[in-house]
Amino acid sequence: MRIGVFVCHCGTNIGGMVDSHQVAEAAKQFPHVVYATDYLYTCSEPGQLQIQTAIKEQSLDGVVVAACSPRMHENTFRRTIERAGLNRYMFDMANIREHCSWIGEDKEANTRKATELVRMAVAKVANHAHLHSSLFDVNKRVLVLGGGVAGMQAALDCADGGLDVILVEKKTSVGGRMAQLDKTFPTVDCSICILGPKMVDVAQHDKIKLYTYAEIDEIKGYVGNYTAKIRKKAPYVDWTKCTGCGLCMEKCPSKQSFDYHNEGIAVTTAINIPFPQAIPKKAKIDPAYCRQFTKGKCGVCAKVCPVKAINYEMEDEIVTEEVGAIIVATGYGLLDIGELGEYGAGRYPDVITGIQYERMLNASGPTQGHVQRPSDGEEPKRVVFISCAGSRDASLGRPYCSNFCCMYIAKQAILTKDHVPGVEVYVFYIDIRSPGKGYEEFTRRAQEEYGVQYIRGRVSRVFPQGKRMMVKGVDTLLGAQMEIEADLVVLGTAATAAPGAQELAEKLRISYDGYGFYMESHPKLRPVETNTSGVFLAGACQGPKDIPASVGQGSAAASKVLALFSKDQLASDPQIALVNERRCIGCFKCQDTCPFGAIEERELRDGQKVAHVIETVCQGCGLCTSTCPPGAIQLQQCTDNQIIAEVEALCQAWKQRS
Amino acid sequence: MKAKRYAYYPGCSQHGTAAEYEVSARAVADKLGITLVEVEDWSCCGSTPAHTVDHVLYGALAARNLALAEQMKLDTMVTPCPSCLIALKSARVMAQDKEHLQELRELIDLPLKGTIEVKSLLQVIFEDIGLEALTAKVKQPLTGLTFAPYYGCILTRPPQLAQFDDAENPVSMDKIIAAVGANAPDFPFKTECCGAAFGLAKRQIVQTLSAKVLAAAEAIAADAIVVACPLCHQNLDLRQEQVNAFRGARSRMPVWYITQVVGLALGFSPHEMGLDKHAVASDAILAKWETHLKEHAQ
Amino acid sequence: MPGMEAKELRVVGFLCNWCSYGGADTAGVSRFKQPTDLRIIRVPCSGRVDPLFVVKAFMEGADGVLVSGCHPRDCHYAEGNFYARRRLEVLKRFLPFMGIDPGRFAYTWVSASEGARWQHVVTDFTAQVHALGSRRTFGEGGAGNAGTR
Amino acid sequence: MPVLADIKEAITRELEGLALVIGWGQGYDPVHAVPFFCRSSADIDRLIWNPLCVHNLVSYLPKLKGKKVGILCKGCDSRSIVQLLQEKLIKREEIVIIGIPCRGVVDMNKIQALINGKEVIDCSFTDKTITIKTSEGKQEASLDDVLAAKCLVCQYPTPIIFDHLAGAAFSAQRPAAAVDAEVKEIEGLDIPARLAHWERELDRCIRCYACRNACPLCVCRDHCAADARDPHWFSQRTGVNEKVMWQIMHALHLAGRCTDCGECERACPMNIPIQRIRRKINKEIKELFAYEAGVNPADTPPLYTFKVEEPTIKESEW
Repeated sequence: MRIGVFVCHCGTNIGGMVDSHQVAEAAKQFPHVVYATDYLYTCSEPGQLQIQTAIKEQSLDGVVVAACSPRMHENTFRRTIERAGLNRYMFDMANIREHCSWIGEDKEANTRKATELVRMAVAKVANHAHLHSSLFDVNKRVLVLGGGVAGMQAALDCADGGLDVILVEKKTSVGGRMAQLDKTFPTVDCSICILGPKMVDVAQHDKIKLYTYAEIDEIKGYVGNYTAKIRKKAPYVDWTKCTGCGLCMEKCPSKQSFDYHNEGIAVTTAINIPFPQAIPKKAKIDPAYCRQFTKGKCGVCAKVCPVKAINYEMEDEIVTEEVGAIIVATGYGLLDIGELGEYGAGRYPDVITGIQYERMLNASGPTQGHVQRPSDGEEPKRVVFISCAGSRDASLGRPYCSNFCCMYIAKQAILTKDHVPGVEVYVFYIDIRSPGKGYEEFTRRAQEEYGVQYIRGRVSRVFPQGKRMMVKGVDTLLGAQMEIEADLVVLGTAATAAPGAQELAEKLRISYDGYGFYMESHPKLRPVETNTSGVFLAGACQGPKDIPASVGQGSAAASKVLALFSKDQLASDPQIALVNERRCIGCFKCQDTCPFGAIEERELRDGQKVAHVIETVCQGCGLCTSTCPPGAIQLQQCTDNQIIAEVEALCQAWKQRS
Repeated sequence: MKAKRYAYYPGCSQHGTAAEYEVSARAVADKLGITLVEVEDWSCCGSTPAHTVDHVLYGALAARNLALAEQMKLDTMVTPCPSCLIALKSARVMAQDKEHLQELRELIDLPLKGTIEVKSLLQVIFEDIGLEALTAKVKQPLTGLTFAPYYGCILTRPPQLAQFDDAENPVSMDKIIAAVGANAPDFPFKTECCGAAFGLAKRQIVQTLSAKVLAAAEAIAADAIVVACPLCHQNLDLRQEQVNAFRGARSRMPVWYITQVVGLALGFSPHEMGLDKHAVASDAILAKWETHLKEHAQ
Repeated sequence: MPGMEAKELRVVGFLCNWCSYGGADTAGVSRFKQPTDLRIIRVPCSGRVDPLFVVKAFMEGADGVLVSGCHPRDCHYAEGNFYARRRLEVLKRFLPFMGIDPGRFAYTWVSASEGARWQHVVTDFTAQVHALGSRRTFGEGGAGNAGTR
Repeated sequence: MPVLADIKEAITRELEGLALVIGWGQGYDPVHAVPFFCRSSADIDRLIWNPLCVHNLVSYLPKLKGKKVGILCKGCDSRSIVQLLQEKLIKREEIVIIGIPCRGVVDMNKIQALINGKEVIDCSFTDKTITIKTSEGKQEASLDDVLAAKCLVCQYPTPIIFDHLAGAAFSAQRPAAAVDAEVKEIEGLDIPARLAHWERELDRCIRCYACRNACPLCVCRDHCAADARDPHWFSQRTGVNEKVMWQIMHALHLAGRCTDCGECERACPMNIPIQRIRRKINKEIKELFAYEAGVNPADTPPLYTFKVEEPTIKESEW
């Protein structure tokens, strides 16, 4: 073979700690290498042109680039060599940046390491084979998980782009967190007034099929051809009949049910429609509170329902949908405030969370927008906000910033001033984070125009003092201990991964970080893609973010899907397992272990049965290859011989070293 | 039931200012089927003064006691004092690091593994004995009495080290108090600092902080404060007159050790529990209890 | 590093592309300094790691071999690391029987976000191999003379 | 009825429906038995059964898939059948198993030592003894002294699976702990001594692959990875590394499958104690997965399945 080696300096990123020139010189001595050079930035246009020129002039049939991680630029360089007429798979990278120059402190050792990594890559390329993709059909339907603002935006954009959309929402109504909010910052728009029309659009769009009160049971398949099993949970109300008239709610005798929409600061009926603008506006029974379920008799709703929609015997229903891509927009959760023992949250009624306060401020909320102390219903004279309640706190395992609390606290402080004449408002903060458009002006207004007192410091304890709450903290600007008596304490609780986020990630085979937020492909350059082809992210499931960012990501994910579906057929990844039929002994151990069911039996003309890989189903994990005793099934681009060649090349280097 | 054996590290207070804590701890342990085997030739745990000077020496002081306890072939060492607890636990964590372990071994010149478990006496009563077994042994429930459970600042902190109860809102003493039949209302100051060792150097700090604890206990109408720490006891009980003078109050708030509370319920007399040794007399609360018991008997 | 010889030893790592290779990248991006002995071979999944690769590396003179994949339940291919865990555990128990020191082979799980963990694993494992020194493999130095060089 | 008569009667009954019956016949002298394919009733009388019938005939079965055959098997051999069934490498309906409860077969090396190169004229057995008549006289020995090592620790004297049982079933007479004795012996050595042990023993290996060819579970046959160029696991160099690599490959390919029949070691012309390599893995598999190969046809070999939580696997604490 004629292999060319291109060693990158990456400016000083590699060049500073690895002698790239020396690596290139050493590479010239390796078997199969006919050309080797080093360059300042191999990924730059001139750097790529250099490769293309060398391929032509030196008649190269294999290329090794020693540079950054292949997870970064493998595809870039594959396209480069393809443009020069080489099969794009006749290529490999030696990672001499992330795995070498950036982590080793000894330039000489780094250079030796880089040289050995190049030698291994050359040995691997010498065993590469030309691979060719085949085309397969794409199912141009998209599944959107989560009917919050990000998911709805994604669904609407996809649907407007002509795609069939399946939108699955866990709750009975779409809307998500934004539907719980009273106003939005920094414009102090009515949240439901700007969200409501979008919810209606989603419900009425003829390209969108909406499943609410539904969850994902199972996802199978691969990009272009996913199969989702969706569990439609039993609402015990036949939604084809329910008109949302609300008569059942009026008559339901179980009036102490937990009110999820109002975050538990109010109670609701066991059969309920969560809020007046709900879409679809359908009732659901909460069996934990319904007397028919807990006591075995009642039946009031069934009697009063004018359309006879109530069905206590209803069971969950599983539906199957076939789609080509999935957008995950499952949002975020909020910290269990029981974790914040020092604030007495959960123990003292007048210590509440921001989202509870939001419901209290809302005109259609349980208090009709009147600010009241939960303990006695009195109007507070002094309200204290505590930001970073659980965020930016390594001791609670959440060192990250929850992103939007500073802004909603400013908004709620302003609204408090608006709602309660003469009220005093204090905000304890660590830093005010207001980097969005118009955000800094907004927090300034809260302080300067509305007279909200901002105290830079943390609160160590909240405890009852008579009828009021004593907030004890520190003012770090004054360097003094502070004690403020408050009537109401509002916590800016940490945003967490949504409950069940990890289980869903496992079904989707996407990664998540240590906090449970989903991992994007690349934090800068591929923010809405995942490492699983055909699965995209939008909104706060990827990390806490505010409404404009979530909407932006919803549209971004939709545009990714539209781009993916702009072709009728997709090229399959040829880096899959391939059976050498002459060597297969037909033991089918590969079939037993394949996680994807990608291996079928094929009968040869002499009647012998051998394994055969279904091209589109194989994901290229190589489990079969390490299972097959005779090595008859080989993962292309990562065959036994290629790995053995890498090990042997390394061994040669070791021998020369000693 | 076979008595469970623990290596016992009393700490210096138990032999001085907290003699009644020692007496009650040993009596209660015995009654609950716990054998406390005092570590022979134990020495200072290092406590606050050492760790402000040199961390490794601080570790070594405590580690010597760990090493001695390890030679006793018992799996757990128990101490009544939270300050000792943190010192011993810190040394144990330090010993998990190979380099530090070597340093410690050289300093104390004893074989050290750093494997022995360290627990507070409170944790042993709460977890190893358990509320159920405790309730079963109660002879005279402390009905009608209200206690303010005061844990102090280091019994549960830092949580990574303490590995016991909730750091910010501990409930173990609350539950023990309830188990012996008394009330333990929500006490917001349960983990605030009393001023601890500042009593000698900066008395005003103790006065300021302890005053708040005492006031908070009065606010919840407690008959007594319950502590599990000799230093807390010293500041709240012995210095109560000083604190009163400082805050212009005439508080006579008894301060009991948790072991005294349990001991009383298990049938020991107030004298046996050393309740007559405190600076603030317990006559009123004991009288109230007696009245209550009589009424109950009728 | 205490007990670490100045001389580099021969250490190979087989890392799954999705988690551990990414974790090693994350460690690099974060500039978490590591010993330079390790050479990484990228495989799609820890399930792709035939235990014989490990044996092969030892036969070719490796002083230490490390395999790292996604944490159980997080496998990009759903199940690969579950199989890997069984195979590698059997291998781990078997290699010492053949005369390969137990400290020379390890398998573990590192996710793509765990750069600091990767640094810790590499540093620890390399130190562990250094503590054992360079390995004499079969046929080197004659039968009666087994031991470290 | 004597066992052999019992065997012959069963074969007589079954032979018509079978392509052949695999049994043992006499070899070139009275102390050697050889595998014998019985195809017609005339062949039946040439079958033998005695402690010289050392071969595990199950090795023939995978190749005969598609034909209906009968097979004679001892207790140990039967585990190989169970394992092959488990892995669907043979079909139950294609085989008729004539099981023979067995008190042990000989170690040919011990017999050779006994006859010491002389011509054998006759060989006979009682329950406890073996008598060999050579050109220079008569040699008598206790059977236990000439039995194969595997028989001295036998845990499955009676076949686990059979259609006909020739003779009366009986349970294991040898202590179970003895199986791992030689493994424990090696485990008692320090690492350099283990290395030296294998270096010494395996250096004798001539890579003839007799161990593989005799193994009833080495079903790859001509496609064995050891002979292949793709994958090319090792070279033809005769270094001890290659020999060790081969033995480890064989052992690992058998992990969770090896039924401890001992054919590998019996077949080894260099008398290398290779069975203990497989036994070590068997021991670990048993400890990890509470699994023994070739005991239950409904099992799945432990390395071809998994549990989400593996309580017995204690991973390194990083």
